[in-house]
Amino acid sequence: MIKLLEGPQTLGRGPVFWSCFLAVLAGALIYPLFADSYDVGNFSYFLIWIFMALGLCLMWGYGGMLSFGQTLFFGIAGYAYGVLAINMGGGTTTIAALLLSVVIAMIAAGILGYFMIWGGINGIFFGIVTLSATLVLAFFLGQTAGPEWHIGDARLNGFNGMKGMDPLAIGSVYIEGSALYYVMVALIVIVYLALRMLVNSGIGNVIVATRENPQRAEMLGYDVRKYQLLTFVLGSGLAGLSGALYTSWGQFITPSSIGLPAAAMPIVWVAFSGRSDLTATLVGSFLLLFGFQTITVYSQQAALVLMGALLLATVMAAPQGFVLGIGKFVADRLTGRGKRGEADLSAASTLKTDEA
Amino acid sequence: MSAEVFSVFYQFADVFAFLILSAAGLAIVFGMMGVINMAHGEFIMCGAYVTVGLVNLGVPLPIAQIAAAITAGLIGVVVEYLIVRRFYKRPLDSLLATWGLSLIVTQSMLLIVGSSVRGIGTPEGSFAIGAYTFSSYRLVLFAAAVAVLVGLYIVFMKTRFGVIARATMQNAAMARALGARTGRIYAISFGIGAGLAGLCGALYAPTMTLIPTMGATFVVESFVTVVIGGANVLLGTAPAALLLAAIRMTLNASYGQIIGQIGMLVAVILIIRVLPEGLSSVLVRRGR
Amino acid sequence: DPPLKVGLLEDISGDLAFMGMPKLHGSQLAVEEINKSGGIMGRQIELIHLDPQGDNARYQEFARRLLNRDKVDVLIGGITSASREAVRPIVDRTTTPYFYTNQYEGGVCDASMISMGAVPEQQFSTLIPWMVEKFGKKVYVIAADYNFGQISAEWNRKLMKDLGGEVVGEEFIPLGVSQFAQTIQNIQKAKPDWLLTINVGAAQDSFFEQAAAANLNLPMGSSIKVMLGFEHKRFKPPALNNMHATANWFEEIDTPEAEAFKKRWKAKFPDEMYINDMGYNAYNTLYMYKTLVEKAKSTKLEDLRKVIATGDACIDAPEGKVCIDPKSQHTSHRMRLISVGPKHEVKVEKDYGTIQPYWLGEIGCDLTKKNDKDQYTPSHLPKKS
Amino acid sequence: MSLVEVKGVSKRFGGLRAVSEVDLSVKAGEVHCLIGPNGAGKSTLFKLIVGLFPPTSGSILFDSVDITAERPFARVQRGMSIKMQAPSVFKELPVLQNIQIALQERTSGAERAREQERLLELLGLAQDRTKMAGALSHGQQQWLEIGMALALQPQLLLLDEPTAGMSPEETFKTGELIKSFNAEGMTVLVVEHDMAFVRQIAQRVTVLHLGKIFARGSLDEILQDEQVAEIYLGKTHAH
Amino acid sequence: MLTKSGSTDRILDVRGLWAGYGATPILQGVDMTIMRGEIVGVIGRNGVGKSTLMRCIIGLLDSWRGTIAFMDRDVTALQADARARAGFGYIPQGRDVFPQMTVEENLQVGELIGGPKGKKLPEMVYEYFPRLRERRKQIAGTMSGGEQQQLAIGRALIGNPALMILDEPSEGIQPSIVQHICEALKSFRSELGTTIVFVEQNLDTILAIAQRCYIMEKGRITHSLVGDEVNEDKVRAQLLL
Ligand SMILES: Nc1ncnc2c1ncn2[C@@H]1O[C@H](COP(=O)(O)OP(=O)(O)OP(=O)(O)O)[C@@H](O)[C@H]1O
Ligand SMILES: Nc1ncnc2c1ncn2[C@@H]1O[C@H](COP(=O)(O)OP(=O)(O)OP(=O)(O)O)[C@@H](O)[C@H]1O
Ligand SMILES: [Mg+2]
Ligand SMILES: [Mg+2]
Repeated sequence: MIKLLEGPQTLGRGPVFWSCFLAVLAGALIYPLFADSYDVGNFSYFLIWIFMALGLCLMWGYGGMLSFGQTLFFGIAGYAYGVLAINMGGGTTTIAALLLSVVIAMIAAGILGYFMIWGGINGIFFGIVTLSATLVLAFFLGQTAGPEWHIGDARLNGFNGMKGMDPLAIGSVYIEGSALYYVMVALIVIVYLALRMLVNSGIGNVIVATRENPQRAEMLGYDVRKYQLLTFVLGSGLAGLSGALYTSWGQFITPSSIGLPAAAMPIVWVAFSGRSDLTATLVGSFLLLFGFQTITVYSQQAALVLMGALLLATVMAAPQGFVLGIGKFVADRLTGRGKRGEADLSAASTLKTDEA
Repeated sequence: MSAEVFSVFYQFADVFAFLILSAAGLAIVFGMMGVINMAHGEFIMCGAYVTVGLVNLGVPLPIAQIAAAITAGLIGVVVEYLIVRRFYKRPLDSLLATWGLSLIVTQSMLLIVGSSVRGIGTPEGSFAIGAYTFSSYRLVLFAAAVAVLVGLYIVFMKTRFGVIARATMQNAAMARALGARTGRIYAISFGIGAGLAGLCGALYAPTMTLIPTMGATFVVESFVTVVIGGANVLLGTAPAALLLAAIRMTLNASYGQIIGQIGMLVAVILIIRVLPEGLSSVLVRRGR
Repeated sequence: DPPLKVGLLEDISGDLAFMGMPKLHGSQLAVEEINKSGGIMGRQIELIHLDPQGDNARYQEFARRLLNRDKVDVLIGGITSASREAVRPIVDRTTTPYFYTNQYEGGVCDASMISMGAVPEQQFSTLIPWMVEKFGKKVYVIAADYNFGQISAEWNRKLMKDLGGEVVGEEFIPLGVSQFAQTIQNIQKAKPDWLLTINVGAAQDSFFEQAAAANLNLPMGSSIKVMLGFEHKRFKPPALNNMHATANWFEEIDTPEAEAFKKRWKAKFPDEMYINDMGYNAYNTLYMYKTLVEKAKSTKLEDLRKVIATGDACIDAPEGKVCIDPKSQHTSHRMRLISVGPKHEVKVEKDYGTIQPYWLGEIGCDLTKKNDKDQYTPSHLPKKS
Repeated sequence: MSLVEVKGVSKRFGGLRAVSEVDLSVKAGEVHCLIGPNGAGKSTLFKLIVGLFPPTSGSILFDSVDITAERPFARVQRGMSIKMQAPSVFKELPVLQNIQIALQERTSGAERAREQERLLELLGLAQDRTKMAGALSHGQQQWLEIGMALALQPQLLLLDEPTAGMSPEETFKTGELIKSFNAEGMTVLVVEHDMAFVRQIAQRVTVLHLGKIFARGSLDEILQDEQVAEIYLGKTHAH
Repeated sequence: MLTKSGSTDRILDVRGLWAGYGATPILQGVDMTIMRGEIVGVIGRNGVGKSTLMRCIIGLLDSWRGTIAFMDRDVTALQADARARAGFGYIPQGRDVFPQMTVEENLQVGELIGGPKGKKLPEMVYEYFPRLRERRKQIAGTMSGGEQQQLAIGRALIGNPALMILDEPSEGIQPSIVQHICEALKSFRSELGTTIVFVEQNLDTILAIAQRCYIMEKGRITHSLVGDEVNEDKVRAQLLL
């Protein structure tokens, strides 16, 4: 099992990497001791989104499925958490609400995924179908302002959003501040390591094989549809986790968390970070969330221009993604070779890339 | 012809024109060249702003519109040269790059031109049939859409440039090895795509509110139309627009715009499920 | 003395920038004036503005940031109702007052929030009877398909029923839709006497141009057009011809106080296309805050609310005297009914004098007694206890 | 006993009948070669056997079970594997991982490690194991693909032009390899244009032409056939 | 090495060519001279760099060092398209037809770009490869392997190049058509004066048409056989070294 933490599918191997990992983790664990409580809360907030990014990385980077539907499942789970938390009445039941809402998102992903994958939808068509489904949900929720739209005691409340649910709690104690922070860090570590093990396992092998050439994978005796469905359900479930946590964090969710341009954001984070690696996605998404917030706070109207320029500069300078680009640069320096990166470039085509 | 019947045709033509005009540029840039152009809406916006700017300077509207399309096309060529040409092999990265570009452009427009520009009014007046009155300009839009379709077909199917351009987009290295100046072909094609987007903006400028983010209203529809059309955009885009226009128009008329919008997206999901390769895959098979 | 920190959340980028910009300007103008004249209780105001870019999640992030990190004394801002609702649960858990400065669909009964804009009983109960009387009993409604539009439509329905009128059609438009040929036809089919246009956002505003091009030619009424979106400035005449609205503020008001205010504004922001009611309300908000703090001799929400409870929380605004209603913490306004002519000239048709925001109080919201933290609509009334 | 039985199978593409009413049976344990002009329908027939296309009509039996409606992976799990005509390896994965993906269902742990070394050695790709498969030369990709097909240890091995682009010695080596697997009981069906190679391995030969079975028999019988020479072999091979 | 001088006869002159992918060198100092009107074969084991050499000559891969001269003009700095217009024709390994275009359009691409050419060329291609005429409207991507190979050859030929570079033209082609292609190549030379360099694994083909033959090993040309030396025993002997 432990061996699966490393493997061909994940960058970052060996004692150096794991020492860094432990150092960062230790840093994260002692951070609340000397940081402002606002900053601790803000960090937990960033971590909320990372699950969604990791899920997309799994689907897109590893599975080759570009899903525009992360916010669809984010929304489903987010609203589900709201409905459940309001109706089940707060307290410890919020934990059950969280788990159940993720399950609901996964079931929804299972249904949509079955519909798409068994129908042979792939490539950009996959993107457009997931996008359409996402927009349908957003439009639908947008017109539920009237009081007739309610589930139990929970009013959907249209564009203004659902509110009034309790945040995560144990008994009558809300999981907030540092407690929430530690829960988030623990969840991130678990999810990250579990995903590493998944992608380095035999299943991960088949997932990447399916990305590369589904027909060949099938010719090796794998029912690729099942693997694709598994990938889709897991990746979407992670988006669901983000959604439920988000609702619980802000006690509020609106359809605009689902529709455009929210739907494009996970794609931006993952593409920026380097979609082909979990670690890159983890680090990159965090940096980008942090960076965008900081830019927005300090640069007023120039914020969007700077954000755009940042993205543009990144893709132009580091084609494999910002973090992956830096990671590889460092790794090459450390090991004195650059096998993987180099071959990636040349494998793209047997003929020379056509640029000049 | 009864007013009701005419009205149905008119509404259909109106939605069709909207879909075709917003999708035409993207059909080339995304459908043929494979660049996921998130800045498509910004080229549309550019066409609209230039049109309004020129009209305010006293240029007659049709000339302003043509000039706007050309301007957008030229900007497209520059953008291709500076940014897009790095991404032909990496379509998914083109998404990020053009998204960044789109952020920069919309916000810069806001900073430079201001949050809103005064409209120029719709030309051509109106006509009445039965109890209904119609804007004549909408017929101009429809005619323009048809002209764009025919023009695209001729340029890419019948001209020397078109054949070479299609070859380049399918296998650039091989086309080079046969002597095609692929860099130039890419730049021109992207320019045509951007120019058509600009044309869309120019044509709709008199009928819309101009704000820097106005391009966004076109983007979903245009992507959906191009994708439904399938790999062969020259064959697929028109039937895709016809189909979607019919669905949207019917739903709009009977159940209102919300159902029209939701219904169109649901239809998209169902169409792709039935034809996972898009409409043109069926047409190509038939055609042979 | 340390400065008073005022946290401001206004969109100055994204889709709503054209509305958010005047709001920022109004706040900046007021802060400058107040600081020049000695501040609030001798303390200067430090304005901390963040731009949530029209994103509800950012509203939440930034509200927390301003409240918990910058520890502002008061929070102001928000454009859409959704952004206000995003901020409210966060403010509710603090002891900081929150001012919402827009006109809106009304109904929020929340002790932490003070509403400075006009609400339906001030706008619709004036406009709709007038339109019915002047143009006829049949109305067709086009409304944005979100809470503002739907609740406003609900108000219209209720009022039309009381007036014996008929709603011959209601069409809800998803945000971002910009094509209206079908809608125009639907309207012609329904043959209304007049239109209620509560469509929202730049895309939906295209309706006016397209309706004019199709020669629809119907009288129109609205609670948000002209004074808020200054469509009569943005569109070429006569697209807005025959539009009617009731407003507490519009740039064309020509009282001496208003003229003086406009002069100060234009001096500071000469490029402003139009001083809309949102920007104006934002300006008033700071003066109202100043009055409250000076009367309470404190910046605590609790103490400010004591002043409000006295019913004597008033300022002399450019529109006239306005006061905060103790029960609902909404503001009374001097309402005028305006119309737009073929050349887009604005004329005052009727001056209603001061109108109280009475509805919430009537249905049982009384913040001096209990804090509901809820939003009510005609079809969602407080539970009788 | 025939391992595969193709019964009256046809496949149309639009107006074109690529495979038409073909009956073919491959006996368990034989090396069977399928030859025929370009476009005769050989690859199409292969794809029908592994299930990449549904046949327009007819049925396909494997080990006496009708598999016509089965999905490709299920057929592979029954014990067949294929090397396609155009190399279709996992281009952006390292060579070693390509092999592992093929091996992992059948073997695990130390056995897999042993198997994988053996295969890499056999394919001459031991030095290239960390290279991306897409960075291999054309011939090396063919090898890799053959290796992946072999890794499954199928009962029936389908090879579509295995030696295309291989040098003469390598072609010969491939032939010996096929024979050795055949000796261990593997049934092999091969499409080839290289007659020397066919001679080296084939026990039976079937000629396909215009989607139909044109001739069958031993290679010598086929080479004698003047019509075959005319449609396919040309003059040098005609005796 | 061939020593015949007289620079006007020299159509291609490759000197000390180095090239590779990423940081890995593949070609390590290749020298090669082709005379006008020759048919020259290149043979070698899998992975020694034959295709790499051809890509480098046509300009799809940048050379690191060394020069390539075409008709006494240094073309090392020219891009592939410029070289093609100067008179190179290329048939890559793996065919690379334009998959979404019809057979006819594929041929048009070759025809439209190349230099001036005779009117009969398209007709000639159809005559050599009647299957292409039958399938004029078929989408090239759906053709069988051998059919695509014929199309790729036809597409290059139709541009009437002075120098044709073929990377394993007989791969996947039925024996009779291989013979046919050999005939065709010979007659291009005699009728159009085309010079031909081709990579081959199929000994019969080499023996049938090559006047000279280069043998490649690990990124270098190790042997060059001329005239009578191009026979089965010699080639096999060299290859097995
Ligand atoms: N998807 C398809 N659509 C249309 N026609 C097709 C398709 N696939 C194959 N064909 C046609 O069917 C015929 C048989 O093709 P197939 O690939 O089976 O030939 P083959 O015998 O393998 O030839 P080769 O020896 O050249 O590989 C060819 O004429 C080909 O053009
Ligand atoms: N795109 C590429 N990226 C990296 N290395 C490559 C690439 N293409 C080929 N190589 C390597 O270069 C070497 C030579 O390859 P090349 O394709 O030139 O061989 P070849 O002689 O043509 O072989 P074959 O007979 O198999 O076609 C091989 O070791 C191969 O692994
Ligand atoms: Mg074949
Ligand atoms: Mg090669």
